[in-house]
Amino acid sequence: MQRIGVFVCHCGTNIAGTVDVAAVSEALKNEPGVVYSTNYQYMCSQAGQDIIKNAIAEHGLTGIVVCSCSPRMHEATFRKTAAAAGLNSYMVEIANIREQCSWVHKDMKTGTEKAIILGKAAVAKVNLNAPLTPGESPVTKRALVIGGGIAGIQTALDIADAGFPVDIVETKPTIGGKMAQLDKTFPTLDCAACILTPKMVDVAQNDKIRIFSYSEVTDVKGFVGNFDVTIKRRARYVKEDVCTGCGACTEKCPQKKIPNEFNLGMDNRRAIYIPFAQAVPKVATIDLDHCNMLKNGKCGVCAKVCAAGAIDYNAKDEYIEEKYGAIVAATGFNPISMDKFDEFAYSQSKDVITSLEFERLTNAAGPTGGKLLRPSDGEHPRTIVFVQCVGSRCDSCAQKGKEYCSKICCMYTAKHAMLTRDKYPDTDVYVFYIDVRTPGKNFDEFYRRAVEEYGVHYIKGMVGKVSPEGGKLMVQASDLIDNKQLRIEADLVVLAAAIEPDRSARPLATMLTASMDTNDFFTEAHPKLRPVESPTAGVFLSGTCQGPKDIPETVAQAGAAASKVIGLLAKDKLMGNPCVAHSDENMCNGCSTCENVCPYGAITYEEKEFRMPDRTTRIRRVARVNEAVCQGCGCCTVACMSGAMNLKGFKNEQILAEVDAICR
Amino acid sequence: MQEITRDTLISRAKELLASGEVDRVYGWKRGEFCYDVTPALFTDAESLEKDFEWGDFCGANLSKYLVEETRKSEGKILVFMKPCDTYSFNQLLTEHRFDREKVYVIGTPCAGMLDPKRIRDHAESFTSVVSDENGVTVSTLFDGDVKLDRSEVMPDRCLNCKSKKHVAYDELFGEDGGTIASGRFDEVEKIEKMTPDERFEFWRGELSRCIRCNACRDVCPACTCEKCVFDNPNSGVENKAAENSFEEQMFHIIRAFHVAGRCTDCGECSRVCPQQIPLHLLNRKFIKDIDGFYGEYQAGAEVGSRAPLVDYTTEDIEPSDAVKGGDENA
Amino acid sequence: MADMKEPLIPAIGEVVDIRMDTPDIKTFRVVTPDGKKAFDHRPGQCAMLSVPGVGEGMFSITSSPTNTEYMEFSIKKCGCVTEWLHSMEVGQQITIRGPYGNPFPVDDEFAGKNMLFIAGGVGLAPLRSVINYCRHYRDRYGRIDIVYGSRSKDDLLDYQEIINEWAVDEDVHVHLTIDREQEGWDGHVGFVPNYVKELGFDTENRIAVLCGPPIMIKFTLAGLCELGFEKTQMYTTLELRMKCGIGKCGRCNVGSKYVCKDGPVFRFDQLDELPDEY
Amino acid sequence: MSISKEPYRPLIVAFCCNWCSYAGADLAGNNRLAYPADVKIIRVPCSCRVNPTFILRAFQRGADGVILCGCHPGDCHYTSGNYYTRRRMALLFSMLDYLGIERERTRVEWVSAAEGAKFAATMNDFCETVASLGENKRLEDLRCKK
Amino acid sequence: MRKITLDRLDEFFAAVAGKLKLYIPVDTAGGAQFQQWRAGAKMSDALNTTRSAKDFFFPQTENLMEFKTEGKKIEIIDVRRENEDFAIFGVRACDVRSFDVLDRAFLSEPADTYYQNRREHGVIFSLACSKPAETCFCGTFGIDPANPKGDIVCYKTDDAIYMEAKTEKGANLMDSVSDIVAEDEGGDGESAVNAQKEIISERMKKLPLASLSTDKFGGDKTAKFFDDPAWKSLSESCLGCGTCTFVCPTCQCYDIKDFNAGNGIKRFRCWDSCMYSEFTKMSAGQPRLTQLERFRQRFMHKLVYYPANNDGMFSCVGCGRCLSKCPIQMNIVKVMKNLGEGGENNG
Repeated sequence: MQRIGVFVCHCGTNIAGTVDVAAVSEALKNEPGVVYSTNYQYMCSQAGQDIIKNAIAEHGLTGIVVCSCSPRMHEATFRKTAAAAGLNSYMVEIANIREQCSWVHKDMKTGTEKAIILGKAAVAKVNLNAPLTPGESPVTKRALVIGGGIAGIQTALDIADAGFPVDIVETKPTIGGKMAQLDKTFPTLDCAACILTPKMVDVAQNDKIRIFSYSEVTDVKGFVGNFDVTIKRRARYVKEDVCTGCGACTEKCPQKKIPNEFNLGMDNRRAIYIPFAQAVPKVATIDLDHCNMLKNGKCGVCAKVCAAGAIDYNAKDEYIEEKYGAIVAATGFNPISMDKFDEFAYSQSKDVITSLEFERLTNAAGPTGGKLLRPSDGEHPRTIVFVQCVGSRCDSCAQKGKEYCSKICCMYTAKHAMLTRDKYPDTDVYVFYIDVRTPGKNFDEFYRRAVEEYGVHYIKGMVGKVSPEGGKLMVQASDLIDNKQLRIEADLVVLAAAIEPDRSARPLATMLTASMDTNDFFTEAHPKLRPVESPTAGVFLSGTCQGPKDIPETVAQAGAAASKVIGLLAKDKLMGNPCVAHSDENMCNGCSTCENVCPYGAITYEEKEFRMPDRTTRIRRVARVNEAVCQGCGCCTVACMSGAMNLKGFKNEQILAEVDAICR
Repeated sequence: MQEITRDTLISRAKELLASGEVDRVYGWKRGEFCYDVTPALFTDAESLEKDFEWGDFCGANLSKYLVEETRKSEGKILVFMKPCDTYSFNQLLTEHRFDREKVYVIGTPCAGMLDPKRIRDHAESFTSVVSDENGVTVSTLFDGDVKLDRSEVMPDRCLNCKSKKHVAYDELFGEDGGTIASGRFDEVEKIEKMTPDERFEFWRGELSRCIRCNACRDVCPACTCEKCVFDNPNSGVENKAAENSFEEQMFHIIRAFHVAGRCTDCGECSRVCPQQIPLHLLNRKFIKDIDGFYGEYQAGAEVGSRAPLVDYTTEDIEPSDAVKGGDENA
Repeated sequence: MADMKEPLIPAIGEVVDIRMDTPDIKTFRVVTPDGKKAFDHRPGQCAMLSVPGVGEGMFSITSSPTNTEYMEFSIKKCGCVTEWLHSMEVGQQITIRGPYGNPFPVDDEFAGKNMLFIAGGVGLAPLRSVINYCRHYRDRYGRIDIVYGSRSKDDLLDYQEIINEWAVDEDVHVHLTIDREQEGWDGHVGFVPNYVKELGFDTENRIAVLCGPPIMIKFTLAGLCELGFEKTQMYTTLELRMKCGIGKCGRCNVGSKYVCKDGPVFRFDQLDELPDEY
Repeated sequence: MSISKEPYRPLIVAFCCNWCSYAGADLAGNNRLAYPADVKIIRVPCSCRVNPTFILRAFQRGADGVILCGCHPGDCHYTSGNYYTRRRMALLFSMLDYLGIERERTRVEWVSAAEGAKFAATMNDFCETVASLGENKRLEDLRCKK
Repeated sequence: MRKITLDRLDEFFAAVAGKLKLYIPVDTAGGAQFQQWRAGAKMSDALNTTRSAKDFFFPQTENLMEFKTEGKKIEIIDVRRENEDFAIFGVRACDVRSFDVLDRAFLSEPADTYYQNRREHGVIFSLACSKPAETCFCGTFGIDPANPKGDIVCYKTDDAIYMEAKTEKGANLMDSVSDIVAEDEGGDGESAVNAQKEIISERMKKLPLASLSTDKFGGDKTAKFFDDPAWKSLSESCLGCGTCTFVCPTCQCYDIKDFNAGNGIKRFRCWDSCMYSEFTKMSAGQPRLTQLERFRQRFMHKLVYYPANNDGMFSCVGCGRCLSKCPIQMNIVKVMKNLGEGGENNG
């Protein structure tokens, strides 16, 4: 039997206002195992903790119950207190008599009664607690960043800066991500390439960073500190270490009519190509689907022109396995498909474009060399209509768009409108919006400049229909402020498409056993207090894979994720959660049911020899829990018919004792 | 087609023993009366000749014995199995309860077993039963012969046979059948259609007869736990003799839950219940719900299949919707 | 015998002293709530102790019947009841009923005999009451030899009592042994059966009482037989087989003999007649 | 004999997963959203930790209603735990219903850490439902009655 | 001798039930069971009840006492109360004999007062069997179903039940209802009963187990049968369930357990079964390790150990319940026939 001390906290009047704390400590005195019971104003204060420490020493306590605020608040505090007094931290249980009692019940009598019952349940549980020791596991001092956009780049640079090796896995032939496609950035209007490309070069030159471009993660095993990751390096048919990036091949390749992804299909590239001039790694890549040599063995021009001899038509996909201590997801976003938005005639007219396409049209490295020309006829557009919230903030049409706000559209549209008016003052610019959201440093000033200085027509209202008519686009819209219907004859319509997580995020989340929300954004461990960590230990979140963000926010989160990774990698050993599953092999049937429900693959089986009571031996298959992998959800304990599987810290006996105490 | 008789089985068993392919045979042994055959292990030709029995009363499902028996020695065991037994056999293999290599299965045809309890309803103190295609003739001690339809004296599980197909065997005697769209859920539906009060009364009446002899558990091929929770003082549900209605319910709910998704509906529980509680109606309720909620699933149909309770889809029915079915009848 | 009209309903006992004898054996002193001895008993008899909500357990009464103040129980931790008992503190109440089983025939067969007590481990517990009874009525018995062995010095039960009381008595000869060499131990080292043979007791007018783990009993018995002991001279107790104490629950029978009613004290020639299931 | 009869209050046991629903209950507390004191919460790591025996045991010991709260499907801290809970409880509750035991006495509710209001509303509603059913008679153990 | 015609049976039951609790066998979905008589209850025609009549004296579970604990203090609460008088109607000869068997176990010193209390308050109406079943072998143990023991012995003919009180308890009860069922003075009672006995005796001779004999068994046969090779094959397929012991009218193994109900601790006694693997498991060890040993214990007890301690009386009454209820159809008849026959394979 335990020797239990009970400590009831007043929490000022937070608890004592609705709960008779003295009555609670008195009532719990007679519970089995309780040898000491007291109450104090603030148990979490230094003086309160001293009361606990002294009582542990004085009364030889083997377990303590603190009746106080939520364990989510101070369980860790009191565990440390106990440990400081030489008591195992897991001999502490908290009865939540604040959040779940005094704050939700008004009446002193019921509040006190309930507090006593909650205290009894905690005492009943502690009576069955056993000291637990966290297991230790080593940490592989290398991080993996999945995604090579600005988020991944920043995270990798920061981690490498702290001296830890980092690998970046990027599916595209180059890192850079969406930011590399942008022209200017709001609200400062500095050139995206000018601020991004130096960072890309830093990455390339950093000897702590390896870039696996044109690659993807195909398998993740293991757990925090000890991930085993398989990376598929797609064959690019160009030897990365030999190619000088001179570009001769990309000029000679006879396959010229391949839509250029980097320019969103608005111009063409060759079958062998370098996405853009500042690509990192600056290495050519052969597009398997369009290369004549690879498809039917007839061509070989690139190999002939390559002075370095970098072309290798026989290259194969390679799989490499690497160990990591931490993984950062930085998979980024994409604009949503416009297929479902027929009312805007996106598929009918080349002159209806998305904002990202607009970005390329205005970019000096873009298909038009930075001149704003209509895709259909190459003419200067005289009237441009920007449509905001295309697919964002859709509540009724959830299956069509997204419920959330994509966050960045207001600002980049203001940027587009402003830049258009700046370069082409003869152009009329209309922006249709639901709300203009500009919370951010210098954001609202920026927007107002667009309206006030640059004369952009901001109209509150939605565009109902865009119809191509005789080379023009008829825009039907409503003006909600003037309460009238508008018809605008536009030359170019730009849709601010909602952004959504990259499609690679979902399968990746499954591999990482990291959770996602319904929109496929990664879930953070805590929305406020742990925004850059996934609930899965050792997995961190950087950039828009966690939710819509602009560049400064992305960079800030990337740095935050990096610091979390650094904090993890700086440790030599990790203390595990000792509340893990444990199988009693004497009762185990070896039936694999627990293995089937374990989300972490923490259960394996072994054939074990047992001595029978009649002195014969039998070999039986029994389950074994890898305590470093187990996260302690307890799913296996219910799946196990024989009851061999139990969860330390939340044993069947303990929960039943709590039930009994509550129902007594 | 060759007719399969007791002799067919014996001679094949003797061959397999003689060749050393197997070193023991699990079958049935005849007893005092025509109906009291006992599952038994045979190791030699002589005892097979003398005692081996195969007929209308060899209903016991032998698959469960293999768990212990295969552990006893390295040799291979010949076992005879009716179609329904093979489902249990596969389920046990799925759960790694024994080594397939240690068993030689001969599938035997089955026309449905006879139930001594049902025979007694028609013929007290009976001493012999002869069955043929025309029906069943029962001889009694004091009332002469009674002629009955086979369907009158078949147990429920055979009347509602779900399959005449052997899903596992090394050798098959007779021709294999197929699965049968039986009315096995009719009784369940009948209960579902009752009002909650009627359902409660019905089950109270049935379960209150339980004497906690554990026969249902001990015969159940899905209940092969090394240590049953009901025997384990630490499990929180241990109870030796049901003191009251709660414990009766507790035992049967938990037991049914533990075999949910694993129960092959072999019907042994109801066969052996000394109090004739229709225990299979609990298991069938789970089977029916599983089929309805998660798609049809037959435990034991395939080795290695994933049982419904160790599986999920993101679109599964909510618990609140799962029990709405009874609303209209309430 | 105490009031046996209600064989299943116990009395309340209060634990007034707890002594840690060895790492896994504690000795509990029990009296009634008003401070008296719960009931009289004879050497070798048992009592049923229970912790309500945990269960009942049968234990040898280790104190001598000649002690009229209280009863003592030396209990080894090996199950849920004993674990609970070990976690008790002084002042805790438990329940007690008894006495159960037949005592050693201390006033009949043993009278006037030279006594040889052989115990291993916690097996000394049932013999302690007999030994102290014989010491109390010293003149009724001849020479007393006590061979007692345990795993280590720390595992020797009642060590202080043995050294300070038994060993100083006249014509009481204590022979202690432990299984393995240990620092601070200059006594005999070796297993009990071998030690008994080494000591080589004469069989004349002697009664041997054995109690200990089955393996010790088996080899000691063989050893004594080699020394010339007859089975009719040797006794043991099967008290571990007792469950309900009154021979009704169906567990304690060995063949047709019920340990609760016909034992637990058996002479080895009586045991020979029983089937080998104990 | 005069007994001042207090109005009947049901006893409700709520199993809450540590990551969502227990936090949701805390949030209800932070926001001072009242619900009856009849509700007593037991913290479990995940709703999938709740064994049907816990639920039956609660009824045995005198609970009138048992509610399980977990993360919303898809949001489980342990990825898939609540999906298993959902299957287990769908089958268990259906079985209880089949045995004629009032299905309103058991419930599963998904409450996120952000849904303090939902937690309180759920508890208010559940208490009311159970209170209207009265004492649990069909799944009670008379020995445990006072 | 008293007589009640079957059309007035309800009246008779009502009269008895007016004096004390009356239990009669009625048909249920689980076969015939003893139930408290209520107006309209119809007596079962079945030969015997599924559960034996031992439940009345040795119920499956019974509360022995309760404890309240507070701090280190314990309070023992004796929850026994004097049993109400009750009567069981229609107990067959075999079950009546089982009470003798149980008496010797429970009433021997020190007597079990719980059992004793019930026994003293029960009145037994035994009923002669008219149509024994193929599984009956009470004759093997010297029981005559034509002449059952009991407080009041009853014979059922086509139209009436004849009753004769055999004990004082029985006579008192019958006297108290004599306005309903009068002495059958000068009636046909004697001859009707004799005719009935005649039929039963004839039928007994035809039973397939009529020749089963106890000759080779008895209290002195431990050595003869303990190591019999037949045990292995007999016990091989035993599931270790408790069916045989729970339907057996003479099995009396029990366990005493505590149940913490939250509002106090209840110590109860419940049936246990020597067939259960946990039965003899103790912290000190397990003397009956395998099912063979447990199986052997049960039958050795019935055929050897019990007679050894009870003047040769066997603790089987030949009711045949285990013959029809064992899940694997293993039973005492097979044991009796195969033991001592030499050779493992005769089992």
